[in-house]
Amino acid sequence: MEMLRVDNLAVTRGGLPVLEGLSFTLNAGHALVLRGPNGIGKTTLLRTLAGLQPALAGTISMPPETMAYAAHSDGLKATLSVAENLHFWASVYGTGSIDGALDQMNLRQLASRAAMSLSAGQKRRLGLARLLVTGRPVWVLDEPTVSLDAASVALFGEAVRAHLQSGGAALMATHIDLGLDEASVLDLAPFKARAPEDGGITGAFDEAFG
Amino acid sequence: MEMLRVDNLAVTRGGLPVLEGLSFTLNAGHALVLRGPNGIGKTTLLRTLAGLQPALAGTISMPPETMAYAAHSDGLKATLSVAENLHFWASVYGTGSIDGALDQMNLRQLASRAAMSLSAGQKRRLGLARLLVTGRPVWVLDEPTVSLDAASVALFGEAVRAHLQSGGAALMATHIDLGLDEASVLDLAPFKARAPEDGGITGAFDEAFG
Amino acid sequence: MSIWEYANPVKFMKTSSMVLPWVSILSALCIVTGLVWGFFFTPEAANFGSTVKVLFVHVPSATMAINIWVMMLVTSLIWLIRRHHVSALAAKAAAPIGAVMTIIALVTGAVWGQPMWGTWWEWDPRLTSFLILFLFYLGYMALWGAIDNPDTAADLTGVLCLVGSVFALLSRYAVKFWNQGLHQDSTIMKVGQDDPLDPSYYVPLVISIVGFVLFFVTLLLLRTRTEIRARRLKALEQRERMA
Amino acid sequence: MMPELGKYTATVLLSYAGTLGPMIVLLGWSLWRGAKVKAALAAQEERMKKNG
Amino acid sequence: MLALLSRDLKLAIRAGGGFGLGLAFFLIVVTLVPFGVGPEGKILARIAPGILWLGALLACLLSLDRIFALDFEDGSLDLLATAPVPLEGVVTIKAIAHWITTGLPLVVATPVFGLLMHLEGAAYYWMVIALLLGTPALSVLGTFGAAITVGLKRGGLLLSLLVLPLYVPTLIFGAELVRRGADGMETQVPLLMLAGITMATIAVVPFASAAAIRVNLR
Amino acid sequence: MLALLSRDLKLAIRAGGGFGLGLAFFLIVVTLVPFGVGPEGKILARIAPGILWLGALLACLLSLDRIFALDFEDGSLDLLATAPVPLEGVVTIKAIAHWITTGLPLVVATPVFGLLMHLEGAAYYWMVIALLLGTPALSVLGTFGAAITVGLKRGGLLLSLLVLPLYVPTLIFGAELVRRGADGMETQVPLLMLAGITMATIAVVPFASAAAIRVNLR
Ligand code: HEM
Ligand SMILES: Nc1ncnc2c1ncn2[C@@H]1O[C@H](COP(=O)(O)OP(=O)(O)OP(=O)(O)O)[C@@H](O)[C@H]1O
Ligand SMILES: Nc1ncnc2c1ncn2[C@@H]1O[C@H](COP(=O)(O)OP(=O)(O)OP(=O)(O)O)[C@@H](O)[C@H]1O
Ligand SMILES: [Mg+2]
Ligand SMILES: [Mg+2]
Repeated sequence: MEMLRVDNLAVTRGGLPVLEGLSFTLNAGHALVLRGPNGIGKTTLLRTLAGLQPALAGTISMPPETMAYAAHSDGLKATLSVAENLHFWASVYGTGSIDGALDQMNLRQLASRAAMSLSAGQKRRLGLARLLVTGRPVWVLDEPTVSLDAASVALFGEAVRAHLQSGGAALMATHIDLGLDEASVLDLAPFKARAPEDGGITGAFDEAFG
Repeated sequence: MEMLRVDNLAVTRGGLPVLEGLSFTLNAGHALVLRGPNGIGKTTLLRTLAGLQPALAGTISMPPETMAYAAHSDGLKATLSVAENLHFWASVYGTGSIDGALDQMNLRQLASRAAMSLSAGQKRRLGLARLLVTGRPVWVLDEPTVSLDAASVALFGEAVRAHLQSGGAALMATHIDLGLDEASVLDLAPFKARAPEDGGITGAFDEAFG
Repeated sequence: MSIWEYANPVKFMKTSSMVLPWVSILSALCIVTGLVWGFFFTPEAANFGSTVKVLFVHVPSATMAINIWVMMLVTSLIWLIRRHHVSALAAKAAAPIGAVMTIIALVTGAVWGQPMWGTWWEWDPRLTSFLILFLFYLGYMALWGAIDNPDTAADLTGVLCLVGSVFALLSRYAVKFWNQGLHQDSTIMKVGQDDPLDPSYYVPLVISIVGFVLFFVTLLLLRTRTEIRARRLKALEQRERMA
Repeated sequence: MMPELGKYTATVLLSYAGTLGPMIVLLGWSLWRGAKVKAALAAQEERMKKNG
Repeated sequence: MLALLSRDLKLAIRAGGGFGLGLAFFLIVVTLVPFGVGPEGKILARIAPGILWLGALLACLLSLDRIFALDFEDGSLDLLATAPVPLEGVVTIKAIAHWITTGLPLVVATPVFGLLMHLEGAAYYWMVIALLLGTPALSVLGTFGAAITVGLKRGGLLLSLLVLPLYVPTLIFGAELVRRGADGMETQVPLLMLAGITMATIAVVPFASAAAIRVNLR
Repeated sequence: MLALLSRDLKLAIRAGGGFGLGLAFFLIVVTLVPFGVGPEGKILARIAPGILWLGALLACLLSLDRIFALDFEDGSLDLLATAPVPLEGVVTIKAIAHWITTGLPLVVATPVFGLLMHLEGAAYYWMVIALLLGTPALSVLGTFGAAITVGLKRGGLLLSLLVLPLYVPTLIFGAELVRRGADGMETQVPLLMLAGITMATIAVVPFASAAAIRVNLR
């Protein structure tokens, strides 16, 4: 069953179009990996899907309250402990316990550590654990595996697979291969926005210049 | 010729030992890649080598003013342009022009962009370009390829190779493979600090307890 | 055709370029007439002596200072509601003019106050609330300067202008209350209002007020055109970089 | 033909100077910036036409 | 919502005496004033209400810039904006947390500071009431300023430039209330105005703040 | 070194009117005071020097916390510490940059603000001298405070807490200098003290600041 449908979407960054004519659908139990060189617009696209910025054109249809977004930065509070950080998000999303998350991301023995005292990879793992406590079916992830070691990447792959099996879906931008066979890959290069002269979509101000 | 020698080094983080009994040497024209799971102590080790924190035990011998350090965060000024950011570091290190760096990291067409308006990977590339303008022979890099796309990683590999050929040396912590055949790998796992009772080195505080 | 067509930059550029020369000439005429008349050909007033001549620069500037903020409020609203870029840019262009008018009113007032009240500055309600208006101008311009994404800046300054206006009004009443509360002897500024001015002052005053208004319009058109061009330039540069 | 301003000469002159001065500065600044931006835009459009 | 409140309070405390700091700053300002204006009791008593109010304003101001800045920098603001809580709610909570950590302590501690400033009799009582009624508005308006300047580096000064003018009415009526109360004049008008302004602010401003944040996150 | 200075100034300006802001804030404080203490010229004139000094202190204070915080957050402090420039030098440069962006404008603009506060005759001249001699000390001490609190989240208030007490001597002698100057009493003692304090501070404090930063970076 369909979780997210995007129709001929155009996204802007800093006032001018970055990607255009983008259409895809994401079904339950499936994962879609966004590929593309640095600066093509992955983050921008994901932020738009997350509703953080308005789309320039096209439609995004997704049932309300289904999406959990994880950005480049994990939104951890340095002075709170790992457990406290997770508890906070758990109660924001109104889901109960954090034990499952702690175990899946193997953060048990770090649970009482202040987030500030975690290493880069440990932080990242905590950031991913956050996803698990949201209990949302659609995951939108921006480079989730940054600075994870091989073991942790595998761990993450497991988590995603489990999520998909339980009827969830995932949309993620990465540069590395996660070894997810359920995942289909979408290369963004072809959707790079063209200049208006070559029939590309026009950004806010060009429009005004009509 | 020898650029950096480390003898039976022990490093601490947050007051307790993280790595111990670490010894290695780094020769001109060679690269040493530090491997190890998240949290083993790569960042801590590199910070110690960079002189940002004192070593708990052991010696670090390296000619003065030979080392350039690049951390998890690139130290870019959001409101300064790419060129301005580089110029600043160039003049701090008293090296002249930034053109070489711009070209090697292929930042030419971004030169006049404010760093704030770069994508994650573009930022990272700028951070690496900084190394080139330091003109230092020994590079100490902490996860240099984070959030770089394949092309940029290759680009970086090139830069390192060129640096080595020109008689430099590089010490870096990464989780991914750079395809550098000059590089020898050092796995840190064996050097994980043991608890004092099993003969591990004692942290500042235990010591005080004699 | 609806008035909103002028909100299209191209249309605006066309129209403004046609209007601009005439407005500028007119404003020059009015200002010169008004001020020359006021300066050279007005009799001394009983209670003001020759300082009455200050009236012709002080009142217009003060009036403009207040009304320009009102105009900014309107244009900001238009932007926030109908998202016409020109409107936002007009507000941006107007702010410095308003600030300068405020400064002029402050300076002339202070200079005038020296002989009249024996002090450069008095914490009189009107003066004080005027000073506060100046603060709002400063904040507004500072905010425009601090944000580099134009649309973001337009939105935020718009919101600030809204909230600011409300509090500017509030402050005006607060200040009145505050200073009556300290029964401080009322200033001569009442003169202006209660007894209708003698025509020999009235006519040149009106002329120079009109002159100031036209001067504002001239600058506004000029600066808005500049802002539009600057915005266009920014967009082009960005696209070039992207390509 | 300077009018007789009596003991208030300074006051009146100052106030007029304090008015015209800022106005002229503002006008000059606006014109200058207008010219600058116009030129820059022209150059930019020129370049982009050339580059295609 | 409550989770957010408790988190913010926890953070404020962990970050080194959330409650203490505002007070301490207030104390310092109050103690500095005599150095500045000279120690005569008469003058001090005369300007006491004003100075206390100024102290409150500034103590408030100094803690403002971090209301959203931290959450913005570490990305939690993005996540909160995508979380199932209305941004207006978040903003209000933030304001409440800020008031609890800065406004409330001031109100409680005023009598003590009053002593230092030779505040006399009735003035005490009115000072407390005035601050109690006024400080919430300060926090809410502060949140608005913080929302507008979030993401701007070096927001501190700009923030105060935007916010302080908004504080003027509160300050005037607040100080006036105390002065009149002290002189035994009728206090109804300033009292009502003060309360009114606070109410209106609390009711309306959060929407503006939320809008500002949305814009800033784009 | 010069590169660092020019970079900091550039940043200050880019971040939205580096120079203007301090002034604007100063202006606001000066405007708010009468609302607090009432508009009578006599009283205002009496407390003017003190208030102006307080204003300067606070304008300084509000811009302090970002002196190192930004460089720390984006990692450039780490890099500067490993760069071939003495940390003491970096600290001094930072202080200079801060003074240029906040202290200097205040000194220049004081006469105008003096008007608002009904400052009379000789006081002007002394006010300017006092600020000119005093403000550098404020910036240097501020840098020290910033160095100690760098890395602490929500440093704003804590910072002011640490720094304000250090400002007391400057404030006392500064205000005293102006008061005496205005009353035509002999001004040598406060003048010398003020100058002395500033000199000593500039000479010694940077080393402390540098040490503090080294510790904070560990
Ligand atoms: C810094 C000092 C002063 C400031 C900021 C100031 C400000 C103002 C303002 C805001 C207005 C109202 C304009 C309007 O509502 O359209 C005004 C009008 C006026 N002012 Fe002043 N003023 C100052 C000093 C003086 C002095 C010293 C005098 C004469 C002794 C004076 C005489 C007048 C008169 C006659 C009017 C026009 C009457 C009216 O519009 O109500 N002003 N001034
Ligand atoms: N604030 C901004 N103003 C203007 N352009 C911007 C801004 N932020 C990003 N950009 C540009 O928008 C484009 C898309 O950026 P985005 O971060 O989405 O790329 P990305 O695909 O996420 O790259 P990466 O893989 O490095 O994260 C890039 O070319 C970037 O330079
Ligand atoms: N401030 C701190 N206090 C106490 N322990 C800390 C602190 N910072 C880090 N640690 C711990 O020190 C160990 C080493 O951290 P470090 O950042 O060096 O690991 P790393 O090898 O860089 O990991 P990664 O590959 O994820 O970057 C980790 O176990 C981490 O939890
Ligand atoms: Mg990205
Ligand atoms: Mg690390």
